[in-house]
Amino acid sequence: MGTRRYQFVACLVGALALVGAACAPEEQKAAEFTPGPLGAVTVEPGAPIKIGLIQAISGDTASLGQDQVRAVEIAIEDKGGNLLEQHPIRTQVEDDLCKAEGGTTAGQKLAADPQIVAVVGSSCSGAAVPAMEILSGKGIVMISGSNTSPRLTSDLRGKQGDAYKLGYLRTAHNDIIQGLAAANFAFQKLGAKRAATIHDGDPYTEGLANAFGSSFKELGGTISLATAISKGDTDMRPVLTEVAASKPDVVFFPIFQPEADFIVKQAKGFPLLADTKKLFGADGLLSDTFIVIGQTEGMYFSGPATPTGATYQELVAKYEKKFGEKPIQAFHAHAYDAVNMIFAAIEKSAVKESNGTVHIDRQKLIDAMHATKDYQGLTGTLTCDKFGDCADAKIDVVQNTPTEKTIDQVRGNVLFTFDPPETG
Amino acid sequence: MTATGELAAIDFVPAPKAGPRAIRLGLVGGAVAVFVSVNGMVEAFSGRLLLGSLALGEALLLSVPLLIGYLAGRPEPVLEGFTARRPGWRNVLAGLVAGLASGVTLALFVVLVASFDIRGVFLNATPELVRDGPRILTFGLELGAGLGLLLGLYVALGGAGGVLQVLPGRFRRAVLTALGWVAGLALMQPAVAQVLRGIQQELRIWTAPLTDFLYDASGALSVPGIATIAAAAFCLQLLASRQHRKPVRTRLEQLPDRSRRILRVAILAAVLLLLGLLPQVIGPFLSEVLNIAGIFLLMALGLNIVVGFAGLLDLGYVAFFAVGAYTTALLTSPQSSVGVGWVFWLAVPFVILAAAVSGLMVGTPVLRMRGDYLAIVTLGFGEIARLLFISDWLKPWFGGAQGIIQVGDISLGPVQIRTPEAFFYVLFVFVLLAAYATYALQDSRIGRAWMAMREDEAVAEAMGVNIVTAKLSAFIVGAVLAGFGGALFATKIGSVFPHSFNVIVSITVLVVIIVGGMASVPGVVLGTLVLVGLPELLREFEEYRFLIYGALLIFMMLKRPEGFIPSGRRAEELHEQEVAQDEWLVAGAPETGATDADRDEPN
Amino acid sequence: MALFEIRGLTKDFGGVRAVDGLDLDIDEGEIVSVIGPNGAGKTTLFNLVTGMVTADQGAVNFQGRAIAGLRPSQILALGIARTFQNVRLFPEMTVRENVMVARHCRTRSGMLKAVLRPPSFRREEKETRQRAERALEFFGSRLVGWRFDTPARSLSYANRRRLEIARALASDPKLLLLDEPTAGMNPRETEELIELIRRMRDDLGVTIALIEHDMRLVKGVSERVVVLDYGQLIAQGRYDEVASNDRVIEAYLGRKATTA
Amino acid sequence: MARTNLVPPGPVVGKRAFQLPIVDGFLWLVRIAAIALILVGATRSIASARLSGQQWRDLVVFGIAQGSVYALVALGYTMVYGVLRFINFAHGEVFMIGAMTGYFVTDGLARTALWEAAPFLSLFIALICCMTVSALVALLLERVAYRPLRGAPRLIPFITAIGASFFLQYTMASLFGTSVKSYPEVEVLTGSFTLLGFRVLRVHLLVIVAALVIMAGLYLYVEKTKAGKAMRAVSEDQETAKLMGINVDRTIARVFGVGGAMAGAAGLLFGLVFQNVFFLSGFLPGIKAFTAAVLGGIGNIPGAAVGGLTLGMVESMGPSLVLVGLGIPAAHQLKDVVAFVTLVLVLIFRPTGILGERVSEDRG
Repeated sequence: MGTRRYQFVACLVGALALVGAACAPEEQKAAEFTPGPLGAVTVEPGAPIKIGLIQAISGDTASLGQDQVRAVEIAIEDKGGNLLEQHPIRTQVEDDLCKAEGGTTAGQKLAADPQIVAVVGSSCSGAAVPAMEILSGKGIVMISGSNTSPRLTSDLRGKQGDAYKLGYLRTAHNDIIQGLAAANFAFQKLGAKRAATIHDGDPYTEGLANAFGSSFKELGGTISLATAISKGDTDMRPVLTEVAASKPDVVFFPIFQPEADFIVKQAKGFPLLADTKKLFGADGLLSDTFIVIGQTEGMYFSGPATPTGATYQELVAKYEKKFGEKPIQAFHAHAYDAVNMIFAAIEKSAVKESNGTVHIDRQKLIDAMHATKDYQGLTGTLTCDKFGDCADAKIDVVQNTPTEKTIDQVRGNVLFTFDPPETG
Repeated sequence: MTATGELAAIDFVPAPKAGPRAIRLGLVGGAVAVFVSVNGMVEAFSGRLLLGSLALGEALLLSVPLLIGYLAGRPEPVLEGFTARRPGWRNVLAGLVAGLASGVTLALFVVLVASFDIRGVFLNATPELVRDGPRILTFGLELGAGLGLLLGLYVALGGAGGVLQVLPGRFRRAVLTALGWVAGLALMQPAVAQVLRGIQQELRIWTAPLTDFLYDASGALSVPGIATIAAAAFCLQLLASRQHRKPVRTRLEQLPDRSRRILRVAILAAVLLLLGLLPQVIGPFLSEVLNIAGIFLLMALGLNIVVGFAGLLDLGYVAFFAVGAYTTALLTSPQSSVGVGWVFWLAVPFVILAAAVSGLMVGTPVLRMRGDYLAIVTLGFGEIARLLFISDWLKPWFGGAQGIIQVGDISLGPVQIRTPEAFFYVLFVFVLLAAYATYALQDSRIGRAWMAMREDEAVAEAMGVNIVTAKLSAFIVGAVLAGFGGALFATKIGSVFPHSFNVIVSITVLVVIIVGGMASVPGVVLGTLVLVGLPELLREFEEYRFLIYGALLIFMMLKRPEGFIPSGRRAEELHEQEVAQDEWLVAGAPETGATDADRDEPN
Repeated sequence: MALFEIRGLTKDFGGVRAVDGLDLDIDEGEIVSVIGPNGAGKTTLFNLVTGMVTADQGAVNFQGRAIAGLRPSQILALGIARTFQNVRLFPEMTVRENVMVARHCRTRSGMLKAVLRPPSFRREEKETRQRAERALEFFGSRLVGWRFDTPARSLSYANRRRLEIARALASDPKLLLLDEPTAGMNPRETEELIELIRRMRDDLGVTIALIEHDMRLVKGVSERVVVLDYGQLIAQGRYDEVASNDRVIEAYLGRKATTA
Repeated sequence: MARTNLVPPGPVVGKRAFQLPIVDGFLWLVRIAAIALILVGATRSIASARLSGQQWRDLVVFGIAQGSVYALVALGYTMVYGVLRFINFAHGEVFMIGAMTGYFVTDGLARTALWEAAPFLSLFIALICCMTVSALVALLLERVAYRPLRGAPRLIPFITAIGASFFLQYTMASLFGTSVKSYPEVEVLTGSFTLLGFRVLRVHLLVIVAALVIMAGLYLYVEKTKAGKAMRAVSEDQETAKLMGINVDRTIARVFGVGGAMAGAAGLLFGLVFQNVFFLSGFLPGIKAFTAAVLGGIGNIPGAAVGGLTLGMVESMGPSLVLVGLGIPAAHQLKDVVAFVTLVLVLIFRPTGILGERVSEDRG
């Protein structure tokens, strides 16, 4: 019995060894490429290159994400649908709900797919924090077209943000720049010495109001009152009473609808605030439904500069043709640039085999993204700093005057453009 | 799905004659069909292929006549003492009539949308429904032909619904089961495919051919797949209801004690083994979904004690969740105002402490308030907590709108819990502990005190229950469980933002325990999986999540107020009438005989 | 000294004086019936005694201890248990659990013990269960066996009354207050209950006070009858004495005949 | 026997002994701390002269106006509660549907000549439409969701109401979109005038007067008419009312109808004051009105008025008067905290609300 069993085992080992020997050389050949510390994505010949999208596509911030999803679709079409000649580009869209828990779920879902090369997102900074952590852990590069919180990158003075993670970049401006721009406009152009700020407890509005406040103070102005409301509030008269009592020259409230509607409508009843030229909002309010309100005539808005140039006009035309409406938010061009930066970095860092198999080393991809310098995008000339801020962050301040009827016209009525000084 | 909420109305109409009843049902069905068309559901779901080339939107539209026909074909209620009329052509006719009425209503709507632009008011009455593009409501045909097809399908499906009623009970149940399985497997395609893939990767059981057989490349159930599933479900159900078989539970109870115990251990071991393998098989994303559900489950188990056992309606339960999350964030994040950056486990005792203290703080002022006052006051506490965490005032401590980030991970010795799969095990232990505690407390002095208080506070006090202690302890236990939920939530997400703690969370948890079955642990588990887990999988429904939630809540309360899986004793007799046993007891019937006859079926 | 003394007990309900300066003593081992026309303040008296309603004035002493102002749970712990006129059980709880609740004040274990389940907890739990079952067995075969585990709401009316008495008994009372224990019972069941009440006194040594409208029961069981009208005690004594008392007859038949 | 020692000997007559010294001590501490904080905050606020007398008076008017809207919505909660002892959580949505109807009607009318020519007539038409639609929705709700559950344990219809609330919200969202709908300007309602030193916006005057008229009308309706008597009878005892020949179903439906109409009117007034409505407009005001009803003593019509006004005043004055005085930044962010803390404090002092009677549930 015993010998028989040994014979069998010996045969088996022999057979396996043969098979192994037959297989081994081929594997060696394939393994010429050695992945870096973060691993690599291997794309079989003709297989798609997958890009993940983490965007808010439902709920009350849906337009923010929808806008960027559409821009990415157009960018892929512009690229001809293929990357590295024969690899179709596929996207997978996950909803971040504009919340941290949405960012986690979306991040996990994308991280679970080893074929995801890079991620465009998120829509909201709050969702970005956990998503970055998950994706960074997997070495997946993530670039956002609309995150603006300084915490995600740096304070632009060389101090790393507390949420910063390797592999995160963005084409949107840093809040600090918009705060600086708005403060500069208010202080220098409007000659305001006292400013009041109102936020609504949203991380974005709170961050921006604070950034405005500190810049305004640095310029020599006084913050007469830094106050806040809650989402869902309707009766703004009590808070406006306080604001009026602080005698501001300008009121900066970078909040959203519908609360901002209540503020502008009710401000009319206050002699000190009745002049709409004292009201100053931000990009969240640059929408058709807001500027039609009579009381917004004369109001100022700060926001990322609307791109100019023929290529941008082409994008808008394609957008309108494809989706039946004009771009619904301000960040589609940023997302378009973001995804194109990914394409460029993939093209730069990918290793191609003769049979068409492509290896994309994650570390090299991140390095390639960070190395982006003087990239000619729709939103300007993009150069990434070491913390991932890539934006050519021009901030416009526009005014809604009776001659402007549509949001595009308002966006076009630029009174002031802020081009930030070079940061270190 | 929305249909259910509206349909609930029907049963409370005093039963009219069959004809008018069918028409009435048909009109309600038509209204439902119009509603789901005009509110955009049909269009929103038309992108997802469900069965072969049938999209989810169309399936939704076509399920209406089937359901209405089924309801209309239901035999009329029979008074006691009368013999029921045998089901026959009348039932089918009722179904046909109802289907026709629904179809006509929907057809009128189609004509309306085709001829007028009502989009100025009804935002989702898009031209795609009938005029341009896919023409969903007319199945891509011209108006006339489309209407004809629509009416034909509605009448036919209405009739099919009626035919179901004519089938003998066993066959009807088998058909319904088959329908259910097909619908379920089609809807759950991403999850099912993932599980099959996971089985292949982890257990080395080759499932890929099965996946390819069942599903098309587009993710829809393939035609042979539909046929196989339907046939299998039909046959299995038919076999299961073969003879007059006793429910499994009764048969288990009849086993001798020893074998029952062995069986119980075996089942427990099998379940544990399955659960151990589960996260590996289902992969990180489904594990993540389970983790989300698990955190809600922890909260639901806690709220189950407060509402289900002690009968204290707490609408601000999210406050304790937030306290748990913030305590963890403060103690484990090096970025927080405390900044000690402890490991998770060190923070746990403080989570318990903080939650218990907040439970006391909420519980004490409401001690003397009646149920309804309690609801609004606790709701207020929930909002107070959120607003304080978000406020600029307390920003130096809690980070205000910017929250607290870099919350520490859980570590078990040298192992850091980072992946959703690993987190599942930790969460599972917590849930298991919470479930055990729930059972243990239920069957104890304090549990009985809670239930007595729920049933009648004044009498409970007269029977010696210390109401103050009982109420406060319920609040504390509930708060601690929610605090655990919050702690795990914070470490899972890695950051804490005040926006995560709004009143919707409180209401979701409440809905979970009520729909699942109050005071019943299995009910709460099922409720969480269905109401929290499922929506994560069926992201198509995201936009309509609360609409469906609302309809489901109304429907459940009207039809099954005790929940999916009610707690044991409620299940038995909630719908049953009282029995006056005394007559025959007094008459001297042998007690034991009566008991046996009552409990056991003849062998 | 009497087991139980009431002195000058008074309660107003928004101007209506439900109990008016009442004095009453009950001796250990007595069976006392409290009768009177509707609205005479009988149930209010029970509510006052058990602390469910707070008195405006007066003192209640039990075993020489003042109990007015204590909470109902404390009064039960001292040994006064009651039933309710309109049966108030815990309908969703099982028969056994209903009775076990009454042991709450005689047991100690808290939440920690309930979760950790040490031997002391199991012992106590077992004893509670046995005591509850014994209290139920007092009623013969009516509430035992499979009925232990049925919800209280599925019981018949008479059985609910019995369950309520069993629940009160399980708390080891010295004084048991029964509020219309036979309401809704048929004559045969009433007979049985009379027997039962005697046994409770004789076998368990419980002093019993009961409110009753059924004069058969009053006559059959009580050693002393107390008559209330408009919150005042108008007569007391043996059944025959009271039954022939003019003021009692007047109270029951109406005073129109005499005053108007 | 040892246990009896827990009870202190000696006669305790009259007031019930302290339930548990710690609990009561804690509650007293809360009361004292609250009063102290309010006094300190108010004194410092007024002493700082941050706001002028005129501005304080403005705040009072704002509070009354906001309170009037709360009071109108609170009436619906309180009436239903009074009759059915049930919180119609979906009432806020009935209010929102009223405001939404008001938007569609005024928006339509604003395109006709009638709007300019006869603004009050147009508003009246809008009012009738709003009241009708809201009343119909409330009736439908009662018929479909609540009537079958009458007599069920209290929690059940409450949960149904939460479900109905979501259903109505998202029905409106899915039918009419999630965007914010802007009411047209009403010329006659813009501007303000001064009355007894108080600067009153015209639209506020309209709201206050309308609320007063509607509430007075409702009070008379409930107290004087036969239908009102039937309502009161049903609220006392449904069974007896039925025996007395009152159609309970119809009476309850009428309560919902009247409550819904009030909410519809409140919706239009809300729309006129704030000129905005969207599908979530009913949620927070609904919760606030519910708070107001409880604050005033739920089930009690004057209580709803008192509660509404109190809440409006507290929200308007509270942050400026107390919180700013205590040096709390961004005080208005905490407006709802002030509102709910007030509710808790009032209920600690008076567990059944400001005008609520002490109802003992067990008059055995």
